[in-house]
Amino acid sequence: MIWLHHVAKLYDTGPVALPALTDVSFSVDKGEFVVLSGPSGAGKTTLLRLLYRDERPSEGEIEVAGFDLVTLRRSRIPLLRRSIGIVFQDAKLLAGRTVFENVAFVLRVLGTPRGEITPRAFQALKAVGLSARAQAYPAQLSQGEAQRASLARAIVKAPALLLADEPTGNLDEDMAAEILELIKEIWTRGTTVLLATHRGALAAQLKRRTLTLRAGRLVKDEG
Amino acid sequence: MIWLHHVAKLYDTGPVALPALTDVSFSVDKGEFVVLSGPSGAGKTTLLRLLYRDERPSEGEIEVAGFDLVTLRRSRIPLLRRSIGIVFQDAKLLAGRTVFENVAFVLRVLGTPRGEITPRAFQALKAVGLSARAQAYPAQLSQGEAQRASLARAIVKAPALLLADEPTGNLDEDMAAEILELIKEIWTRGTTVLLATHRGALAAQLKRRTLTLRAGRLVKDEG
Amino acid sequence: MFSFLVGEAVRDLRRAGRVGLSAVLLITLSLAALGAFWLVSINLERAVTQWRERLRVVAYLRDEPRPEAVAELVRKVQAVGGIQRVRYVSKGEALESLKRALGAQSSVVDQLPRNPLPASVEVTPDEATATPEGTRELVQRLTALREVEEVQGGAEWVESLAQWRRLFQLTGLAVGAVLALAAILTVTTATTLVLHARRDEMEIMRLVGATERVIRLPLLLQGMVQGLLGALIALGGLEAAHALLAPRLEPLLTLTLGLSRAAFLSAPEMLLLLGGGAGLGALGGVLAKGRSFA
Amino acid sequence: MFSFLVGEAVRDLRRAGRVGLSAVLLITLSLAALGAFWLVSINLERAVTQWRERLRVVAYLRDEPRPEAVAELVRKVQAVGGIQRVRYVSKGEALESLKRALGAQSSVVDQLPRNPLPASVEVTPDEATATPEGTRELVQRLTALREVEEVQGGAEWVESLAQWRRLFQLTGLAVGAVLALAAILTVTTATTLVLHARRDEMEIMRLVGATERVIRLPLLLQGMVQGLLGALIALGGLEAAHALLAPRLEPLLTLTLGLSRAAFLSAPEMLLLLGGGAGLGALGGVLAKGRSFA
Ligand SMILES: Nc1ncnc2c1ncn2[C@@H]1O[C@H](COP(=O)(O)OP(=O)(O)OP(=O)(O)O)[C@@H](O)[C@H]1O
Ligand SMILES: Nc1ncnc2c1ncn2[C@@H]1O[C@H](COP(=O)(O)OP(=O)(O)OP(=O)(O)O)[C@@H](O)[C@H]1O
Ligand SMILES: [Mg+2]
Ligand SMILES: [Mg+2]
Repeated sequence: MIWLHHVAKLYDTGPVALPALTDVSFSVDKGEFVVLSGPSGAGKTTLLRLLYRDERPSEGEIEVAGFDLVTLRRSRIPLLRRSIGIVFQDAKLLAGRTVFENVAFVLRVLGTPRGEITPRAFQALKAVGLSARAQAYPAQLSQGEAQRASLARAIVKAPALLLADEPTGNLDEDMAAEILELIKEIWTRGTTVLLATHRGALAAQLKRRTLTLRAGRLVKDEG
Repeated sequence: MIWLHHVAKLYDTGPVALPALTDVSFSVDKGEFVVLSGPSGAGKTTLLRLLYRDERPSEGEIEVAGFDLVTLRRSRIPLLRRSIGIVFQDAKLLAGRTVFENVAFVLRVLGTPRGEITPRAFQALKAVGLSARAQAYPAQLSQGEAQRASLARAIVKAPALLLADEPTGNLDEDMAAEILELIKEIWTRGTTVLLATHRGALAAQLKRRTLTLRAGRLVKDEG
Repeated sequence: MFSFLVGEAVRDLRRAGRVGLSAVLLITLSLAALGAFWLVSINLERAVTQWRERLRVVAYLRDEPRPEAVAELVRKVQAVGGIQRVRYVSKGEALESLKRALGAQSSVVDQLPRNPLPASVEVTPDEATATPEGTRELVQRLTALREVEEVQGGAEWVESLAQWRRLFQLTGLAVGAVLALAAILTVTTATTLVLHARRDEMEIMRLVGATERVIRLPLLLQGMVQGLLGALIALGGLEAAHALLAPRLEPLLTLTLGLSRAAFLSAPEMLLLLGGGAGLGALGGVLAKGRSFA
Repeated sequence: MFSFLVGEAVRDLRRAGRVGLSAVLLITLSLAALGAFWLVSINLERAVTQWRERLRVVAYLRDEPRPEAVAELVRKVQAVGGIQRVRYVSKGEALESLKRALGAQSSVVDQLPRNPLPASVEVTPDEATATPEGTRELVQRLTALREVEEVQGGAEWVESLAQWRRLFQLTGLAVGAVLALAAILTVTTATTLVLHARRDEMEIMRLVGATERVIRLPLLLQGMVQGLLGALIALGGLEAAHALLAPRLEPLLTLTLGLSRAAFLSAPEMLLLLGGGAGLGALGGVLAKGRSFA
């Protein structure tokens, strides 16, 4: 499902080009549940952005869901992204639309039949415990609620691959446990999951294969 | 320093007006270190927003740093905010300015003498471990780095009151511990601190007076 | 999918809000000005054509020909070339028209012992010859005729006419270019506004797998709607202005330009204006770049 | 603090980027059009003044007065009121000017047995009387004089002149209003753009304790700079156009309007245009509301 070969990423920021990732290679099989761990600034979000082709690697090769991301044409990027569900660390909700419309939007973009959209969107909101706030606008949500809305949007299309960037960062312990349960459930239904977190304890508690980044290098791959 | 008397906050969201806070009363003395704890959506951010007059209470009275927030005139709001340092849960950095400029901006707005601005801003960035990223723009920061920049901006003016909304939410354990140390240090130098967090463990670990919110009500005040 | 795109376009229009309204108004102003210029241009063209029709060169004759020789003379004059029409004016007719021209002082004519005016032929040059050079050559050719004593008129009048037309064409081109520029700038600005209000959204849309078509088409549509709306209002305003002003202006027009009525745009011309508005709006919608903001 | 505000204004200008440029260009166009209209207006006013100067009413006399009685007659005519100047035209002078007017056909005059033209006085109405009604009354008063046989001229010509001026004033008001509207819309739109690009920042600035003055003043400044820049370019363009076109136009102006040269704006008028541009820009900067976006 995911395959990286000697990937490096340098951000071009004027005089000093910072290496955000250096020589990263690993692969994730279809149906795996992998945790991406590492301290703040280690490069977790950068790695995920490479996977959904928001950034291109400075070096190396990447393949995701059958797409070769180095040679992928711009016009075909939407195709790649449609097979991936993404929970953004900062939620990234459409500000002018309600929570419900945010979730339904993904289905409309995919050309889902009209009749299916509303029930499926509500089902996803119910799964993350947000059906009561469906008509709220993003600015009216607490940070935890925004994160759950982002998760609902990611899972509503039942993607082949789920990339979750710190999906419990803004949630209290109880809510975090619930959300992790939910992600596990989605995984058991066949979705490949890559979950990034800076909380070592959380990574340990999940008892799954864990990739550990430190200053842009993959220092551990175990479990 | 802070005094609330039967405060309630209802957000006006169309047909259903949600009570985000109900009958909250407490006071914080000058020089105290108080933790505000509660699950996601409990009303922590809402309570802080009332304290820096970003929102007005639907009911009740509030006094902060000698200002009566119910009768405070619009033109005097900047005066209130200048005596408060705020770490926003979502960082809220000025997107068009570097990290350094973001921190220096506060000093310029306050009319700090030119010569003092640069050294003081760099000192604050050093305290949060961000001096190496001083010239980066907010979009070039990891979430943890953004949160630290927000903290640097809050403390650079040595405020009388520090409101910190989940200041370690996007940080790994080591970094979080460091930041909490830093906040404690600021507190020992005389700043009153109100720190909001949804992590019960963190609240317990701080061993300070803890106010606990649940569904908008103050259910505990102990320690 | 179509209803989705239209829905997004409507959302964009709403999003533009007060500024969208400004945009439509600015487009209206631009197109109204363009239309007004066009209208004036059409009427001036008509006047120019009429003037050219009225352009005369008068050849005074040495002697008044005998009535039966007039037809022969006219044929001879016609033969010099570049002539549309020839009219013979006898001595008597010449005196009559002088009398008419003198008006209050016409008593002068009655006191003349004999008719001092020569007979003449009034020559109307054809379209190709109605230029300063053409007329000058025509005058030379007419002067060369044995029957002709002196040739008058034409050249300077045509010179001045040609100068007016040149000036008019220049002004027209300048005004047209400036207004077209203004209109395009306006639509682009308005669409950039919408785009900017939408920039974060577009980024997020791309991230969740929306194609460029889904993202861009609504922009084009809202630009087109703005342009069309502007064109419609402009056309309405022009019609109203024409209906209101034309009756008041016509006496003046007759006096100065010799036009009996002020024409309005024809149906195809109106359609062209509407189509131009929509096209301009769509162009603005496509050209706008949200990226111009730091 | 001042350098800080100016720095923020410059940042705002940069932020507006390509759209700010469009805004300046649109302001330029608006002000150039306004300026051009003003220029035409100034010259038309001059022409109108000249025409009014030239407006004449001619009173034909029953008999030619003896030379020593002319002064007395002129005084008498002057006494009817509403008169600026009176000029006596003898029978001989009248024949001379007829001869000049006839041009090629002047030989007619030489063959007259005696001078059939009457002596007359040419009366120039004063400013207040140079209206259709005023002239009509003047004609009546002149006709009442014993020495006067018939009074001609004035009324219709003034009527038509007044009509032209009315039309001109109407057009001027309409064009001026429309362009002012366009200019204000443009600046407001441009500033709204800047404001929108800045909206999040303004929110954050308020949150960290910046006063409204620090937040708003740079906006006003950048609007003013845009307006001033637009006005400067417009003025430059107008000067260039005037320098280029005036020499070519002057023969035509002389022919049609009787003006020997096309005047440009005076220094105070230019300053007014610049000040107007700056003021307009500042107004746009103050009026703009970022809130109009949903
Ligand atoms: N667009 C960018 N331009 C320049 N540098 C960047 C950019 N994005 C990230 N960086 C830098 O790359 C490094 C890795 O950032 P990244 O966001 O991947 O960290 P992270 O592991 O997700 O951290 P966190 O847990 O705090 O979110 C950081 O030092 C960051 O400042
Ligand atoms: N502007 C708003 N309009 C309407 N409702 C709002 C608004 N802001 C917050 N709310 C609602 O009020 C409740 C409390 O929100 P608040 O942001 O204070 O929670 P919180 O304790 O900070 O949660 P978190 O830990 O997730 O940040 C939530 O249900 C939220 O949806
Ligand atoms: Mg990250
Ligand atoms: Mg919160």
